[in-house]
Amino acid sequence: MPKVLIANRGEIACRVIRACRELGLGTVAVYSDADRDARHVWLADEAVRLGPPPSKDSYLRGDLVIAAAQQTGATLIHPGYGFLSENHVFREECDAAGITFIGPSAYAMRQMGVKTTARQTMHAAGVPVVPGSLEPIASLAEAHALCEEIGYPVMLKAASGGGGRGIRILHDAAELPAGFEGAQREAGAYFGDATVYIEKAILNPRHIEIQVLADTHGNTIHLFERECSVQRRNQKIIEESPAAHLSQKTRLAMGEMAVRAAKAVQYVGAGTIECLVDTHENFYFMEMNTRLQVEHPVTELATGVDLVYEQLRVAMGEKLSVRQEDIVQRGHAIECRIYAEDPSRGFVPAPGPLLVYRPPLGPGLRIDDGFGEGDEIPRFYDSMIAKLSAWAPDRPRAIARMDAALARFEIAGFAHNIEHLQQVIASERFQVGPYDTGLVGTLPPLRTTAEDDVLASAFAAIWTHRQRQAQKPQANGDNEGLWQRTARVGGLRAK
Amino acid sequence: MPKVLIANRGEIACRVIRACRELGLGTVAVYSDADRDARHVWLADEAVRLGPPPSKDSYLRGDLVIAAAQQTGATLIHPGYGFLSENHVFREECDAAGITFIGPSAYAMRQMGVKTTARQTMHAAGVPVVPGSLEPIASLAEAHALCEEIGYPVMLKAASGGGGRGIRILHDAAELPAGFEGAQREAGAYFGDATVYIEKAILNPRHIEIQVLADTHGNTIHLFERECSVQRRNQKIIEESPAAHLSQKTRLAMGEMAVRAAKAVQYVGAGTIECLVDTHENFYFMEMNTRLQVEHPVTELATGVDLVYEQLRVAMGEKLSVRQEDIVQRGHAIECRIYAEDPSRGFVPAPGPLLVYRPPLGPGLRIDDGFGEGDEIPRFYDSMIAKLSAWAPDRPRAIARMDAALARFEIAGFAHNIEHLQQVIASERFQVGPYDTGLVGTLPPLRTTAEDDVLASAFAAIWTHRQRQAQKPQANGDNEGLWQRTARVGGLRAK
Amino acid sequence: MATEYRVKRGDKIETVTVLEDRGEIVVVEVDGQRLELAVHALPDGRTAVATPERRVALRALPTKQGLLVVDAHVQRTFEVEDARVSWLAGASGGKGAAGGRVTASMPGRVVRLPVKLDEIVPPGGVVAVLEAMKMENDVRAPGGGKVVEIAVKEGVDVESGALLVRLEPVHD
Amino acid sequence: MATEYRVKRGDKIETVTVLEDRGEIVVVEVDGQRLELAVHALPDGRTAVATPERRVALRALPTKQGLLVVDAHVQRTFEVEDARVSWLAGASGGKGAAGGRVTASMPGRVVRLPVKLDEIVPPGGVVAVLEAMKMENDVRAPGGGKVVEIAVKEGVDVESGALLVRLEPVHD
Repeated sequence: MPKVLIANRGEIACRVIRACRELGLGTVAVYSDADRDARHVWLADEAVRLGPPPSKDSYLRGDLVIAAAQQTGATLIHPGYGFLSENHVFREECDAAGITFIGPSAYAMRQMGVKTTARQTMHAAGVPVVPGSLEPIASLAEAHALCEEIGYPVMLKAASGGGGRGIRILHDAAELPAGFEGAQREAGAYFGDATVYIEKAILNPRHIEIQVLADTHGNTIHLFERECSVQRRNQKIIEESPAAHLSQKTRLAMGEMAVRAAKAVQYVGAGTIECLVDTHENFYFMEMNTRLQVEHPVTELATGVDLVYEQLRVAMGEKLSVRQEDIVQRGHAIECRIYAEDPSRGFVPAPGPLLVYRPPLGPGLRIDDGFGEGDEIPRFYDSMIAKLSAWAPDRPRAIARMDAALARFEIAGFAHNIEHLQQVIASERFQVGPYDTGLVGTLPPLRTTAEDDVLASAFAAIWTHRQRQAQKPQANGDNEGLWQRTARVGGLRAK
Repeated sequence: MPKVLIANRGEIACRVIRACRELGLGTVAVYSDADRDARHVWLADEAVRLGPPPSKDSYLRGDLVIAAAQQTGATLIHPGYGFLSENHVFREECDAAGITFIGPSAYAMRQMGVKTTARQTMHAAGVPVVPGSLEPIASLAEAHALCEEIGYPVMLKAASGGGGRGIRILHDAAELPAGFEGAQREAGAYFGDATVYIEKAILNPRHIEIQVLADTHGNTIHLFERECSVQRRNQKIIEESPAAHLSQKTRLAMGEMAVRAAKAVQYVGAGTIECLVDTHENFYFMEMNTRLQVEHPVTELATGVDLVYEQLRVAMGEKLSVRQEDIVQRGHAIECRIYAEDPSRGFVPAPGPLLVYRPPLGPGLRIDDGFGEGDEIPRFYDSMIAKLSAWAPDRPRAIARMDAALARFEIAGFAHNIEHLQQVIASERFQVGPYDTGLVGTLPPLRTTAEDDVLASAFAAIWTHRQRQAQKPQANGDNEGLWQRTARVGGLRAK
Repeated sequence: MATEYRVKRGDKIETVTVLEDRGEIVVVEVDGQRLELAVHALPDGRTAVATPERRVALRALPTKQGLLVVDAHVQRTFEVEDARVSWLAGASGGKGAAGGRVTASMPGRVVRLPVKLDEIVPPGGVVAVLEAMKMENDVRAPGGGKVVEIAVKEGVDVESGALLVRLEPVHD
Repeated sequence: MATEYRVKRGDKIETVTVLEDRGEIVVVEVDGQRLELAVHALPDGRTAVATPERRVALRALPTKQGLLVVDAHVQRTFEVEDARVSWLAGASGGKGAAGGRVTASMPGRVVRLPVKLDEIVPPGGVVAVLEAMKMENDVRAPGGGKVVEIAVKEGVDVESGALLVRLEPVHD
């Protein structure tokens, strides 16, 4: 059986490695020095070191990835999401090296990867796009002119960006100089292309995307929608499928539009058409992600289709295992992304040691993760720790299941967003719907429950008291183990 | 909202408590002294002690359970499986106390609970039954006469038994006296009724059962079949839905038969019609389990129906949330039961401490458990630790997923059956199918992989070596923590 | 033998007196409120703490920042001091006022320092931009003030808590 | 400084010599086969052990029965002895031959003892019935023999390993 190199890390690398194993394919992991002992390294059959921790020295080094594939005899590369997944140059290098890149052609990646080109292509194919520039914006003066024309607020976006990164909202002309420079710098740093473009900011739209699958035999299908409007920092944190309130008419129209968009670039593999939807259910093409999405589990749970399995089939030249008429949504799926970040301080990343990690188990729950208790969440990469998905026969029960599962999630060692996710899930706007991308901003500041505060304080004193008592009978210097364990508690140092 | 007392322990108590929570119902756990710190006790809103560890002093004490419900204001009791779940006297006591027992009427329980009565009732309703006695067998002489008539091998079964317990196969007349006495003693000890009956033993049949659901508004539906032929000690260890090889014609005929059987006793709630199926797909009613089954997850995964949710709805007087035409099997589900037992010594129970417990997570996997790392598996109850279920779009992929998940299951502290489950899953007979209840018996003796033996031996020496080195620089008596940790290793005692 | 502890959590300081420790029953007084608690170790390393009305399962984890007490995913960090010890050491309490110190809220790389020495920064003004986990994060001076020290350079990696910029209040 | 260990697992005894421990590289000899192993601690408490061909993540758990080495769910129990120590103590080795001793294979209650003193039990014959986890379990004497001691009574609870019945070989 062929061997697949997984050019990624964390949960998505683990997800893909498991899918390969289930198909009987060999697996090769790659890792940076920060990930030497990571889960994906242990899960794969083989593992190859790439380089130092920073992405640009390891996971973004396409040359090293290809060398690792050649060294281990891997004939396919799965890029996951992020890193090299939407890099058409890497795709071409794979082609040149005779390695099958699991994804669309370099042509499709280029057409969709450069957002300005994508907007032009979609516009030409009759797919509605958001008002704004169809061309890249080269200078501040040009940006200024266009913004004045379409009117503030506007969005500055990295032409080669994606995943919510490299996006800035500007509310007036005063913000433009710094914003334009910052957007260019970030775009250059993260996507290797400093080109930015401008779109009219549709404030608080719904963000709904359509999953597509296409094989090399001319079959292109869609797997309905995912509602991704719960965002912070322009990044999704909760997704669901089906969307909470969306007419069947719009759902089908969006599906057809997505198939048309994919066919316009001869798309092959799994991809996503991201759309903005306004209150009248008008939808606009925003961008296409030419890769697997973080939130693919909700589509898998709702449709019963294994997207990674289909990706692997297609890459090996087979037909999709399902036809459009087989795709039926059943029940309701919600995904929550668990991040190492501090919601009380603007969601700043909070890397640290995973001192406690016991995810909730049970009926209708799915965990996608790439860390275990004891692991350190490295600060070099994305701060997502795990994805918790809940499926149930209907939306209210999926919400109740997610709510109960979040409450049971045992995790500690750094700031995380679980209480924030609970707050969103419990909010009336989320529960009743429809909601839009403004949802998170409308919530009151997060307050950690004061319930049990007294029990916790009492326990802190009791625990310390008992540590002290346990030490007392010992002579000085004895009982080193206990001392080492307790001496790190601030209060025990008689400073 | 009403409050539900869960009269059970372990994974099923946790399963039911979670379902209640998702519905917004209050929950009351009960526990024996052996389960004081058990998961189900912590998961529930409230918990009431029943008594000492032995079941007969705690979980089988219907009077204490009812008192606990009254004390906490619980108006419903969910019995789970085993313990009081099929005890019609307990059901009547609940009725008398004004408490809603979540299950069928005492009448239905009596009709089905006494297996001889069930056989008579089903026979009268036109449901095919296995040849044998329609009446209880009172004396050895009577047993002897019947066995001679129907011919050996025969099965001795407890009239009030179930779940594979209290069953003996006798191959010839010489085994009858001891077997009859033993069956009566076990039946008396475990089911409070020493009555036994005799059936012609159909050797190596397939064991296929049909799930039914009925409400108090006259709706009775079936949820298709579960194949439960992988058994050891007459107890199921692997179940799947749909059955591996079963014609759609037989599947539908069995479903109709099951609905007819349930209606014959005015059945209400969730129940299961267990059948023996021969190589020609002739099926015979064996017994009805008037409760939730251990293996209900495979039906939930295949049909998308939440059986515990439906039980709770029905108990509160509502209609089933689904109709017969809504029930569609999608994909394939397999469940493996993880037991604390030693397959190399006839599957003897092996209670002990759960030193390591990290179940596998990921797409398509469901864990139902009631223990956590550090817990002690008590020796007083059933030795099942957890249920691992795998769902995938088709059977080969469900098998591959289960196989990979079992391989990743981290567990230690006592003998368990994971390698045995892997052996069954990997066997050609299981993979190709159809298979029957003889499957486990045809497997060669289990041999723990010798792969990595050398690495393990080397590591044992290295670990010990390093413990010794770490101790050396210390004066005698110092470093108590380390010493305590290592002194328990046999080799370090200079005996 | 009652022992009094000062239990600090953020700005809040409580006095907890352990009046009696009888193993599974512990009597404490928290800011004057007497509590009789059932306390026992759970097999997974957590400790059950219960009053007649309420029970929780808490995990104590000593960390560099203090004693981390975890209830599922709710984390509270305490500094616990024997009241007598800290009195002996002088009743000053608290660490050097954090007022004018702007520190890194996370480990990361300093990508920009948009302030100069002696510059007056308005309250909430950005004094540094840190990059961590692929995001640029603005570091702000909540109270504002005059920049009297810039402790880092652009391009360097800093740990959480590292001093970035020190400010002095501006009186007008 | 090479140190030689006798590593017992069940009936099998191997000699493992730790030739060199250089931290992440350990050189050992297992029954004459020289191995250079990469060894390092994983963050979850397991230890990575690797040869150029193969790597495993093992967990060491000291128990009453010996050192439990766990690889996912594969468990191996070792008794590790410093070869010099056991030589000093006399080279007899092995425990009192288990031949005629029938012991409880699990904790449970003795529900039946179907043998009498001096009775001859055939190989594989049932000498006791134990109840545990709701099941009756036959305890058999693999080699058979004459019953010379019945060490328990019906109705008592026994721990795993407890002597139930002692047999003597029958010569004919």
